[in-house]
Amino acid sequence: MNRILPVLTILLAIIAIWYAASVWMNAPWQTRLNERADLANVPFTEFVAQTWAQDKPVLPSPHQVAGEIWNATIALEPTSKRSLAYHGWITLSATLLGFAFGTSLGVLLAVAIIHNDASDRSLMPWIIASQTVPIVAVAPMLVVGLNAVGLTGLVPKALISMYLSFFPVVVGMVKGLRSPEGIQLDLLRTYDATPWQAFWKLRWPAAMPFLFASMKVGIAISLIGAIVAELSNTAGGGLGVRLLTGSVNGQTVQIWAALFIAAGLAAVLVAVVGRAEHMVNRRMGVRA
Amino acid sequence: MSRTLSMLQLYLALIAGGCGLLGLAASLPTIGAAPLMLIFFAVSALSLLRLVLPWSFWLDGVLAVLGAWALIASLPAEGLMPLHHWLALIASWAFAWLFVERLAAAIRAGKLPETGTGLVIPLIFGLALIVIWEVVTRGASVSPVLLPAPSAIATRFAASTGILWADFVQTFIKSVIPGYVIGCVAGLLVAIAVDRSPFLKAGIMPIGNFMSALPIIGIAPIMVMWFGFDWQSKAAVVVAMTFFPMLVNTVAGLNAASTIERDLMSTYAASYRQTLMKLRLPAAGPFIFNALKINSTLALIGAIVAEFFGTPVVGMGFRISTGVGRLAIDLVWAEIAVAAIAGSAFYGVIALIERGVTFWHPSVRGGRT
Amino acid sequence: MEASSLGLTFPAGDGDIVALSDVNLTIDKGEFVSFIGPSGCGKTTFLRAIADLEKPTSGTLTVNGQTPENARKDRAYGYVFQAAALYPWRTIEDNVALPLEIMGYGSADRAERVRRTLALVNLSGFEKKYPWQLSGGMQQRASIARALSFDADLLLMDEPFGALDEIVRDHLNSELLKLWARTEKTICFVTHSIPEAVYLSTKIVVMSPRPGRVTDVIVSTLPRERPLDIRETPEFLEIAARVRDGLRAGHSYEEVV
Amino acid sequence: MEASSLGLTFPAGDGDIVALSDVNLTIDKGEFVSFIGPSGCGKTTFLRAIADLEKPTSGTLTVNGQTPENARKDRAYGYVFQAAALYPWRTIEDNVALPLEIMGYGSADRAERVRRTLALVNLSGFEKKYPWQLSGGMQQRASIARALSFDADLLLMDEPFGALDEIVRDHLNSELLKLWARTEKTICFVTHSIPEAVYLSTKIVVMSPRPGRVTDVIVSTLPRERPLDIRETPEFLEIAARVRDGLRAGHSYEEVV
Amino acid sequence: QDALTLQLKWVTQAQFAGYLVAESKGFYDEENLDITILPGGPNIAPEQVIAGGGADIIVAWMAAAMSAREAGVPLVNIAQPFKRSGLMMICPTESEVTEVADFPGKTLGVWFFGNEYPFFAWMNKEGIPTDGSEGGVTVLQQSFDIQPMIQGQADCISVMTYNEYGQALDAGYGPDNLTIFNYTEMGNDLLEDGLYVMEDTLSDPAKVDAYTRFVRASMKGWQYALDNPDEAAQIVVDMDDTGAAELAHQRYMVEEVSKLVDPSDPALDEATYDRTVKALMDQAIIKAEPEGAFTTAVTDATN
Ligand SMILES: Nc1ncnc2c1ncn2[C@@H]1O[C@H](COP(=O)(O)OP(=O)(O)OP(=O)(O)O)[C@@H](O)[C@H]1O
Ligand SMILES: Nc1ncnc2c1ncn2[C@@H]1O[C@H](COP(=O)(O)OP(=O)(O)OP(=O)(O)O)[C@@H](O)[C@H]1O
Ligand SMILES: [Mg+2]
Ligand SMILES: [Mg+2]
Repeated sequence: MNRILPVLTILLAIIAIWYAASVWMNAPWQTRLNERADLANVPFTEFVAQTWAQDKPVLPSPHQVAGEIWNATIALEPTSKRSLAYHGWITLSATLLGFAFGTSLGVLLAVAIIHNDASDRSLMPWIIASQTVPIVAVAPMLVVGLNAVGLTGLVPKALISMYLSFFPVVVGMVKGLRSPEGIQLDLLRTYDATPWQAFWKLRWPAAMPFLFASMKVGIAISLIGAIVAELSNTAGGGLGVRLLTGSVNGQTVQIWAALFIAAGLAAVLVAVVGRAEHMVNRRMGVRA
Repeated sequence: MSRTLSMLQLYLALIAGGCGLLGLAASLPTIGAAPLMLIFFAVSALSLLRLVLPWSFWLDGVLAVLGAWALIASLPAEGLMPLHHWLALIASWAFAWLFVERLAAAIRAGKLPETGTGLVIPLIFGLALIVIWEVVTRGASVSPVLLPAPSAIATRFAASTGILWADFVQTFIKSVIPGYVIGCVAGLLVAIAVDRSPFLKAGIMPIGNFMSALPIIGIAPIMVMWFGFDWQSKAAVVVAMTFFPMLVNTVAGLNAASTIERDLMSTYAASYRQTLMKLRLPAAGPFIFNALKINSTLALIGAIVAEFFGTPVVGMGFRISTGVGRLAIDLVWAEIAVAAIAGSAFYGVIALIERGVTFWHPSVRGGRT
Repeated sequence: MEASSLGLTFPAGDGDIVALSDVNLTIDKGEFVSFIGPSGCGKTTFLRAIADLEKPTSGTLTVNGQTPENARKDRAYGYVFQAAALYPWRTIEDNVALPLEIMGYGSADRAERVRRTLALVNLSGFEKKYPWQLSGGMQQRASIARALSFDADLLLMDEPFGALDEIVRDHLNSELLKLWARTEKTICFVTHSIPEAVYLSTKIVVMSPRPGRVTDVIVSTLPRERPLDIRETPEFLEIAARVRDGLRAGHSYEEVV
Repeated sequence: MEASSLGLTFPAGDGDIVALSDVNLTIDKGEFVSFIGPSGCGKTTFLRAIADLEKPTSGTLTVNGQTPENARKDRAYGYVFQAAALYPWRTIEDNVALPLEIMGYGSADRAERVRRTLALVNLSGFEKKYPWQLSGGMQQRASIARALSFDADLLLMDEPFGALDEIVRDHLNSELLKLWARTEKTICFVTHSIPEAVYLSTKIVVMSPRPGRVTDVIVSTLPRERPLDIRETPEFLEIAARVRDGLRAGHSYEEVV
Repeated sequence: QDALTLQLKWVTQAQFAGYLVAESKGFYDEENLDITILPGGPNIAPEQVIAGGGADIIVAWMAAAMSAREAGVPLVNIAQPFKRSGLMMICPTESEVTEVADFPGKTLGVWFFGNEYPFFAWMNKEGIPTDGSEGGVTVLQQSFDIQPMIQGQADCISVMTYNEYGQALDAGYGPDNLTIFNYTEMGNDLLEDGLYVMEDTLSDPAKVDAYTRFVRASMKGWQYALDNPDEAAQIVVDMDDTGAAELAHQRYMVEEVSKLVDPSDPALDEATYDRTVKALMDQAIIKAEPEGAFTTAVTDATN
């Protein structure tokens, strides 16, 4: 209960500021419209109502966005191509696949880095450099290139999403797999444990908190990756495509609605990972 | 049988030598067509002698270089590379890996100094990647509009330094740096402000987490709509991207001081300010730097994405998007190279500062970050 | 310092933990009081309550005739924690200077005090080192220096010599006694070592756990002037035996065995 | 176990650290050897060298007539570290079972051994708890149980009772003696407490630092059968005094003061 | 059935009504073709897609196609359904631009990604520098809507008659408060939506035959779309995977596009081709006169 109240307060504050801002930002255009329609002396309340109800506002009002979200989800069949639920599902599937790829790749790389001196020294700088490559720039070419080798549809999107999401996992897992203290490793040495046993009985469990922390970042980034990929791969729809077409057609309300659905999706995904973490923690006896 | 090789090294040596032997056999019918390649194959085959004779790892390095050189020298002007030349690619890649493995082992054993040689290894890895890229794109005649060869990119890079510099200034100096500074400073200040009030913290943090998961791609067109075409809108996107990671990390960092460290301050009846300056900010240092590092890569990506949605006719994002449209893919890759170099340098600088400032943290004391 | 029917309960998920219950104790100015008792009996908790780091849930507690909170705001005490709690980003010197900075001492005064207290705990020469470059025992000594650097009337020390070997411990014990004799500070001292408690104290408080309470208060009959070999006198051994008995009586462990 | 002119040097940035130099020592099967010496004198390092966790840089070391490495591969010893080093994600039971799992004991045998050793260190009833739910002393006992769970001939114990209070310590001391008498293990035991060393050992090795070396080896004249009150006999006190002298002699601390 | 993939130049909209209608109405099936229609977008270069083998036929503007041809993607025009250009530049009265002479010093919004060539050719012809030098214009990379004009970020913006111009009309702009520069009317038009294939495929008669049937069915689709604009708009909306297309807007677009397309004659007009090539060469967009960049083989066979 004492967590809900502050959040609500802040939310209300944001909505209030938002309404005010949408009056302020939409006002110049509304004035022009009114001038053009020869409407002089529009009363202020009516003017405010006008700014909140523009067709293509600079900043749509909260209820416009909420209405659009409602219309595009609940009010439609989820299989309809106009439904954001439909597009959300497309993006979600690319996100999940990309996240699975990204997490596996990240873990594999981390294991290689931990167990092999040469990969430790050679890989890490390049993994960091890989993230400075603007994926948005590479994505269109990657989509075409993958197309050339026969990969279309979900997989190219998932690969782009993987490209972004493996990074936090590698970084986190390298830290995690290295987190056991010297004394804990020494203990296993006194038992003459094999590297395999050391990995499963010590390094892996010790890395769990790091893995989950990275996965929470990773899944949010996966979603961003999937959306970026959709900007370059418009066939089949998806939230990214909605954002794009909204932008192309100047339909700000549509952009905002897609944006909120995407953010909501991200929040849900992060919560799911958090839930999984909680369950694993319980099994591993982590203190509440 | 040499005892100095690990299992992995042995396999690599066998692959390298085996490919040399096979390649030698395969080049006999066309003997004289590619003399350098023939020499490489011959020496690679000879490297199998390591099983009975000592074979210095420097020789492996030399062989990797020879292989790369032979490959690039005997690339056909057009059409496909002869099939058995791919063996040379595998062999020289195996030599390079073997070299790096043995070099790393030598460093670990303390036979070679850490500084300097430690840097050689990632360099070799990068060079190997570039050689493979060059050989594959040209050897398999991949269309330059799909993936140009590094040599073509380098040529274009050298020929367009003027454009690249102008784009770099527009994107990096004008958009990324101000946006990064504003976003990080604002994140830090808000975190400190929020930290004072549990109520605000409870209210803002869930929303902050929500916002940091927001796909910025969606913000970019909105920012362009709000702040115009020039660098201001790009800087705004960068601010939006960097703000939340900084906020979230700093708030976590401010809580990083342990109870006992705080109790100590409390026994001195230290004021809020004193506790902040002398304990909590220093303790938050590693977290703040973490955010600074994350943000250094995010900022560049954000600015470039924002440039996809409207710019003056200059900027890295602009050049990349129009370059793809004009099929000037080599220029696009030159821009990507600039972005990668700038981004890595940016990251490197932050990491260096981090080493200096948070020298006391176990992760820094322990060695590599 | 006076505690009457003091109680302190930690709320916990499965039933509250009673850390202290019905503690009555008076400590006069200039006394050296040792607290001894099995692990978990509430020694640390009691010290923390005096230091206003925990709020008692019942009873009253006054320090120097004021509430613990006011005493803390008066900077009436120095606290040596069970762990060294040095700040890793500060050198030893700067760590010791920390309370002085906070309390606004001048920089020359600061330097002088740091020098003096570091010499006292035998850490001269390590001023510029960072905590992680020192052994555990040296860190503990630095944290003692930190508590001594400013002139608090009351010293709260929570197992300050736990990590030290016997010789160093003996040395610091006698130094502490000297300091106490010289400055007339009041000292509250937690230890697990019976000889240490007997050797140092004017009053020994024996505590027992579940719930934490005071089972015995032994007033030492030893003179104030104590050479190290006082520890072999029959008087000393007698007090030690009494402490040991008190300890054993309250020790739940014996019952289990 | 035999060490002759053993030396061990840690490379460090500013000049190497000589942790052990010219150590000569023979330990026979079935002995109980205590190591005592000031902090940083190389006790832990010596134990780690026996356990093949550090490589000596000079001299020779044999354990059970083999190299330490082979002894380790034979799982010839159990090691109790200075810190408990329990794995926080395993229950106490599972922590104790860890070496058994690694060495491939059957599951019934495993359960039986865990039960027995936990009973030995008086932790029955805490099988399903996680380490953080136990006090420091209980954790330390769990780590002792872990080292005892498999039948190694050699036990290496590095300040196992450091975190315990006197009563519990006494109890575990006598338990350890009983165990040793029963099983005829060889035990190497590091401690800071002179009475403990004297009470337990057949041989006391006094070490001194910078560089770490053995300054005295005292063979105990006490009988193997030792009730707790043997500690008040003159014979005991005499050995203790000898140990204290040896310790003080090698103690660089005295020179500084 | 012959399977062909068509890569559109832009998102699914009535600009491509002919193809969408032909697919939806089964005209391709009648010609024994299995057509996959891929939508485009601002990050998709059809020339690159076809070079990568992701499409058999692309819809592209001639300037971009010729430029790609020089870059090593041998594209050949096989049909040119769009006869006229739909490109315009509009300037609201506030910007005080009424003729070309007013341009210097103004900020003009231009689309890039291969759509910028007509603009640069035009400016080149007028002798107005675009590189930011004295007496020239400032060029902005414009978003694909009319926001820059509404926001006052640009003095003039690029619009297509069939798309953004409609948005401007909706927003209350019209000929009475706009100065309109129509590329076609000024004689500055470069050929727009044409159909291009890779040159090597034309040596395969079976392919040529498939292309022929494709063009024939497509033109039937265009004819149908022009005859039934309401139904065509509905088809476009139904075929849009993104669900973003709005019926009214598509209806408007069908209407406007019909002014540019000649469904009865898909053949490339060589005079316009020559003019386009000349403009491109003048502007140094391409350096050499392209050889064999179009073929009439397909359109000849459709008749
Ligand atoms: N913050 C806390 N929350 C809940 N319980 C606590 C807390 N701090 C201490 N306790 C409990 O209060 C009791 C007394 O703890 P305290 O730390 O005072 O013991 P102690 O006598 O100092 O023991 P030790 O000798 O091990 O330091 C213990 O049972 C402990 O579990
Ligand atoms: N890994 C290491 N690297 C460098 N020096 C080390 C290392 N381990 C120990 N030393 C040094 O070797 C010396 C002996 O250390 P050791 O841990 O053996 O002491 P100890 O006798 O066990 O002390 P304590 O009683 O504090 O546990 C010390 O001076 C220490 O600083
Ligand atoms: Mg305590
Ligand atoms: Mg030790």
